[in-house]
Amino acid sequence: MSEQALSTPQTERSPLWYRLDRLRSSFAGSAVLGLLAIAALLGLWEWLATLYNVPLWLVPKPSNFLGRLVSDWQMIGGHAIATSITIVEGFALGVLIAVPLALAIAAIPALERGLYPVIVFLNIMPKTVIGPILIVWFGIGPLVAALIVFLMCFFPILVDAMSGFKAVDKRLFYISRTMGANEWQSFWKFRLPAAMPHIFSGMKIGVVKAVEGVIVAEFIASNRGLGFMVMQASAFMDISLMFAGLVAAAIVALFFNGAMSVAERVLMPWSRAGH
Amino acid sequence: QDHVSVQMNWTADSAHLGFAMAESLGIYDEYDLDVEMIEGRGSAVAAQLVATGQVDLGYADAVAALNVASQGAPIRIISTIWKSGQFGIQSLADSGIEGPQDLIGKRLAVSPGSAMLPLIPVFLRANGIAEGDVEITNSSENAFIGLLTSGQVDAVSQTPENIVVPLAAEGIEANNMYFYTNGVPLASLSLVGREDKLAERPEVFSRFLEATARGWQEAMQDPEAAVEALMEMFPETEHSREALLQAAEYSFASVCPGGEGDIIGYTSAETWDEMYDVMTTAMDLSADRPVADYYTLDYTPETDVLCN
Amino acid sequence: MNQVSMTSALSTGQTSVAGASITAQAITKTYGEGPAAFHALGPIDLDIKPGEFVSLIGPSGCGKSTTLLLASGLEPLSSGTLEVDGKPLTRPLSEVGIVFQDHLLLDFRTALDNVMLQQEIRGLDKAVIRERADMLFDRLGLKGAQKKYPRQLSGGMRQRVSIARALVHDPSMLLMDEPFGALDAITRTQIRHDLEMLWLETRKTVLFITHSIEEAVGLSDRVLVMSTSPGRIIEEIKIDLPRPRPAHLGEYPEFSAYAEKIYSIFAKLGVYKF
Amino acid sequence: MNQVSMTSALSTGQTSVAGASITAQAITKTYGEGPAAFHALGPIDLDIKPGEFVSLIGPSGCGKSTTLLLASGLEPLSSGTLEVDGKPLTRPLSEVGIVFQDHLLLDFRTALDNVMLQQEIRGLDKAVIRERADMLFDRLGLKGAQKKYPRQLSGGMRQRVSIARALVHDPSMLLMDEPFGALDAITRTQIRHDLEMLWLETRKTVLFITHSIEEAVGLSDRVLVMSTSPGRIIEEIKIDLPRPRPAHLGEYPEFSAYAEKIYSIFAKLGVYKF
Amino acid sequence: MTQISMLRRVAEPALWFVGLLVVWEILVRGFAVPTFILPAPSQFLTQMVVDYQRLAQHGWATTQMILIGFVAGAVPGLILAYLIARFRLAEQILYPVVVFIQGLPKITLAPLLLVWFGFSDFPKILLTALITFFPVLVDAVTGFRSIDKRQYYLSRSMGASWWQTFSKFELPTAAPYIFSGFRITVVVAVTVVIVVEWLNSQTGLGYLVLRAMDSSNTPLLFAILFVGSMIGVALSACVTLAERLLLPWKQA
Ligand SMILES: Nc1ncnc2c1ncn2[C@@H]1O[C@H](COP(=O)(O)OP(=O)(O)OP(=O)(O)O)[C@@H](O)[C@H]1O
Ligand SMILES: Nc1ncnc2c1ncn2[C@@H]1O[C@H](COP(=O)(O)OP(=O)(O)OP(=O)(O)O)[C@@H](O)[C@H]1O
Ligand SMILES: NC(=[NH2+])NCCC[C@H](N)C(=O)O
Ligand SMILES: [Mg+2]
Ligand SMILES: [Mg+2]
Repeated sequence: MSEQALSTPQTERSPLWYRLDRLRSSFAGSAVLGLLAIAALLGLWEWLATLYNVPLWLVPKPSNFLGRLVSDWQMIGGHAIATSITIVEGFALGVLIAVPLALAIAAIPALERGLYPVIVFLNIMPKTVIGPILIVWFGIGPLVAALIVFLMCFFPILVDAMSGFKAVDKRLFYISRTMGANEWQSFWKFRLPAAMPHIFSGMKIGVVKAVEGVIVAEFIASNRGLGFMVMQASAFMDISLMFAGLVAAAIVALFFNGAMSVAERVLMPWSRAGH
Repeated sequence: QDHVSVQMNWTADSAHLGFAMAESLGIYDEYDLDVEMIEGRGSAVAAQLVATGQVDLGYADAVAALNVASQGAPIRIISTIWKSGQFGIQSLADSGIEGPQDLIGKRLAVSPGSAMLPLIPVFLRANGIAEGDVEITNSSENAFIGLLTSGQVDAVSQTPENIVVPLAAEGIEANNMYFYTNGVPLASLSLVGREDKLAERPEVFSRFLEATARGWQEAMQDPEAAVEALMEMFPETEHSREALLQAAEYSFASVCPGGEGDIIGYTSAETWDEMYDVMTTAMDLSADRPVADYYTLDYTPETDVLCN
Repeated sequence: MNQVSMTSALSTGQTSVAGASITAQAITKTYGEGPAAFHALGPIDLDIKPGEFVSLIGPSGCGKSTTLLLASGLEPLSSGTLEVDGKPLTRPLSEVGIVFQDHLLLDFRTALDNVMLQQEIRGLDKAVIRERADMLFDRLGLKGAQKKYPRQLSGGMRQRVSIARALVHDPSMLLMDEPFGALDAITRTQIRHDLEMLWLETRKTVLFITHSIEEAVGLSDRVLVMSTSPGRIIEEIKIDLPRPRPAHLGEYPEFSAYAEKIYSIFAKLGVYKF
Repeated sequence: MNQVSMTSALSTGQTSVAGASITAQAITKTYGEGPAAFHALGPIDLDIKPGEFVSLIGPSGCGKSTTLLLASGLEPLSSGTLEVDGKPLTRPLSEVGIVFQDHLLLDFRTALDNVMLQQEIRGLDKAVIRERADMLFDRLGLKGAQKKYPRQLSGGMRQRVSIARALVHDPSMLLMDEPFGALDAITRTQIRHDLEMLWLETRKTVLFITHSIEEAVGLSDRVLVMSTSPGRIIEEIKIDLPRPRPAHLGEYPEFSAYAEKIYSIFAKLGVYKF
Repeated sequence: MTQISMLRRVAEPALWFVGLLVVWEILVRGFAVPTFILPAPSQFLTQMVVDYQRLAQHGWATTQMILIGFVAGAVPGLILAYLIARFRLAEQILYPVVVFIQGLPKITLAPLLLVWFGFSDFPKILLTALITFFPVLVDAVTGFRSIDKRQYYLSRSMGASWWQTFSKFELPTAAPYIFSGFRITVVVAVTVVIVVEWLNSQTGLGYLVLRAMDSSNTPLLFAILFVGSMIGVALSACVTLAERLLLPWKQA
């Protein structure tokens, strides 16, 4: 029967396994391509630096600082972990505060007219200036670093979550209300998933801002972390360690971004289905 | 007139009184020089800008300049204006910190990435203090005054101009303890030039050094006039007259650490050898090149300009 | 296909809670405000008795969907008064099953999850509702569509999922906006019959919006005919036909008489051109 | 309402360019891949002659919309061959007017701008198309809806806007996916008639998808009946009735015979349960 | 009607600001916070009046830099976003590179850029653009991806060219997302420009910040930041206004 012949071959594997498998293969695929692209970028840099014989004190070559990344991996890794922990703390705080606040602002127009400009206003204060004040208030310690990270990543998440909540098709509320959903349910089952694509893009921006923020935070107040290490290196004019630190920070950013993509695929399966 | 551009280490402050005085008294004119002072962002940047050839001279901390030079930048120090180090440790007067030993068991704030960072271990070792005996915390220097006054730290490491002077303005008395006088005998703000540019117009730079030294000499004689000159040359400066005047004392002390008769801007070869020794043994500076590669006395003025 | 009839799938033993009543006086709806305001409906009166099956029929754009939104409390009235079970409606009805004209499925839930939402939100017994959902899926020809996302479904399938969602929790009142619009003729007749059987058994109040004269006459106790926009009710027709009504209504002269009557009202509205 | 008939609004003087032909052999469509693959259609053959009016009728979900997407070149075939005017279809047809099942209006354009998109993209004369658009709006009962955004329109109005969009540029071929689904009975009959008149005048090739047996028989030269999913063509019925065909087809026995035939095919598919 | 809402639009945030400043003033006075830690609003507002000329002049320099940096960041952001959203290969190759570059703490490069290019505008614009383009990029990617794939049926059946598909289908669909990226970027840009000027400039508010910090003049410091924040609020309002004008269907 031609119908039989045409129907797809039956596989033993369950759809769940298949989903995981596809996720893995495509994710690994992108990772490899991405790393190749970055390698190409660094290669170009190395080649140009060698070609024009650029001295170390002006621009280090990738071979200089990548070498440090390898030889000092234990020390750099330790700092990277400290940095990552601060990122997680500050970022989690950012999400936990920005998303509900965005919901409130999106739901209450008066808040958008009044509170939002104030948030914009406060957000503009450069963290390098706010930081020292925070230190004096909260003492030198990991708290201040996490707070600065929070301040950095909070705003993008807020703005995107706001537009996410506002973009939710008003008619979805028709359904939620006729089901008698309470506020919590209508948030959890309607608004949040519907706003999810926006929130995820806010979080993707936020996580990268968090990396930026953590470095600034560690410049300002900390005894460990990549930002601290970079600053130490610059004090000792160790340019190759400095760049190794920068690259390590970028790798941390890549890692968190990758984690974000995985979270997106897992939490928003519908965005991948079909078409 | 010969044009000379000078990349300053920072925005205008008491470290530039001599240059302003030379300009305002017409000394540079007298030496047929057209001097351009460019405000900057740190000694390392100034040294690097010299190395890239964007300016004729740089005004940079000797330690930073040597570090840049040791990485292969073709630059040399031609004159040490601040012959003693600018950095030290500051604490409130009532903290009881008088000498290095008093730091034991105290909290000291340091700014990560700052120029004093490499000096602190040297300072501690020279005074027989183990690194663990002082609790060092890292904090942005902009928080120092707040940290000191709120009692969160006992001491900070900065320049007295940046700590003692502003605290005095708030009516709070504070002490300063220089590294230089406590076992770290390193020169500080110096004039740096690029080898090829130096070779091109040797006599111009020579004149510049002499004029500058005379500027400092005049400044020390009339600090008020020097402050006035500075404020005229850099009208954008935020520093108050009083603050500059107070800071001038520290500045002049650095120019003439040897007191009366000291030669302005001149560090002898022997002293250079000593400094190099400290930097290569205690501070990780690579020793593969002789110290003579890093400085030159060729441009030192014929006639010494002396402190008074 | 599963041979269990929808009726049995839907009545869960508990026999016939009579439905609610809906009474509206001079309600109107104006969308927007200022110069952009658009008077979309009314004034109209409604008087739907408990357990009655009432259809609303009228030209496209006359305000049928708007009427449904007002009656369910989902859109505020612009004027007039509206009572459900004798009490003024202050918030959206929830003891109700609604089929919206554009199905309004949640993109981010599979077909089954869209239906199970009723259970999740109302906190009903999961196993019971799941069983009912499965039966409805079977009955509505949605077998195998459970795990598909709305955008992987055909137009008609989406509509059927939304019908399942409106029925799964066995509501005491049904509001349906052109629920059978995208179904093929056969399924349509089938489901019409199933709905009638269900209604006979449980006597819920039903407000049914349709374009199809056949459907209106085939299902209703009463048909309300609306004028062109802004819609008003221009005719009320009691359908005195025995129930259950046959599949091929066209073959019965009593039916044709009613249909003809509605046709002629529409024709008077000036819709016909040929 | 404007009394100009749609026919005259649509034929811009240029008399009847014969339409294109569509020939398909053993085409199939499978959505997705791997274990998630879903075989949605076929294999089916099509042989639509230039100027022919062919309807596709079948149960919901059988693959009618899919067939339209394949025939227009918008979705790639999974297997089989497809030729339009004798040439293999390598890219989407563009000399065509398509009414999609879910109207696909752009949210961010007003009704009129949605229709004028055809002019903008095809670079047609603005004044001419604008005039045709206005006439179509009148004719389709959309007067006054020009400046409304899709979400401000009723369900039926959205569908009519998408019909206007498919006709405004006077295409040589029409592909219509349940275009009259959300219209009321009267408007539906009216537009059906208008479409027939238009077709008689210009003889474009039309592939018409519908659930309505009445519409299929009332309009087509040929009706293709599809089986349940994955759809295959199980019957081809030539409709030998004079044109233009009357409004109330139900009253004509020739019509009833054809309708009955299709009903019985459907019934054989096992859709009926009562 | 509109007048009332206009009034509200101005009055409501103004009220919030006044409230904020009053609380601030009370706290500073109540806890006797020394000026060099946190000045009271009365202090820096006075400073603002005294220094209005300088603040205006440097504020204008900063505003220009923000606008240039914003454009320099947003345009490449949009282009890259389109490529990333449309072409899987571009996504796989470009996106990691973008995140990588974004993850580099570029502020650290400010002194290096100063060494390479001196005190010119180029490094400032480059840094601002590098730091600001990411939000636009990410939101635009989400926006371009949010288009219902079936809209392509429509565009292709009309024979739309690439440009027509982009300008008439994709761009309007993505526009609300892009604007949300703009809302973020314009605010981030203010901060970035101030920090960049602080590290690498002879003009602008950031440069004034440096001066204020050097002389421990906290009232001036906060006066500068207040001006910077007002610029940010104003630019943010401009984006909102532009969104209203350009995306009328969101209002309807
Ligand atoms: N993008 C898709 N991905 C997966 N499956 C799909 C997709 N589109 C359609 N299908 C499936 O293909 C089958 C045929 O769909 P199609 O839309 O062609 O049906 P149809 O005959 O038009 O139905 P209806 O009359 O309800 O519109 C359905 O079972 C549907 O679930
Ligand atoms: N949100 C809205 N804003 C403005 N006008 C609206 C809105 N919703 C509906 N309208 C207008 O109100 C009128 C009635 O719309 P409604 O949806 O109630 O019609 P309907 O009778 O359900 O039509 P259909 O049979 O086509 O679904 C229409 O003219 C429509 O354009
Ligand atoms: N406020 C300050 N950070 N001042 C630092 C002064 C710069 C220092 N004198 C140097 O040579 O690098
Ligand atoms: Mg409707
Ligand atoms: Mg279909």
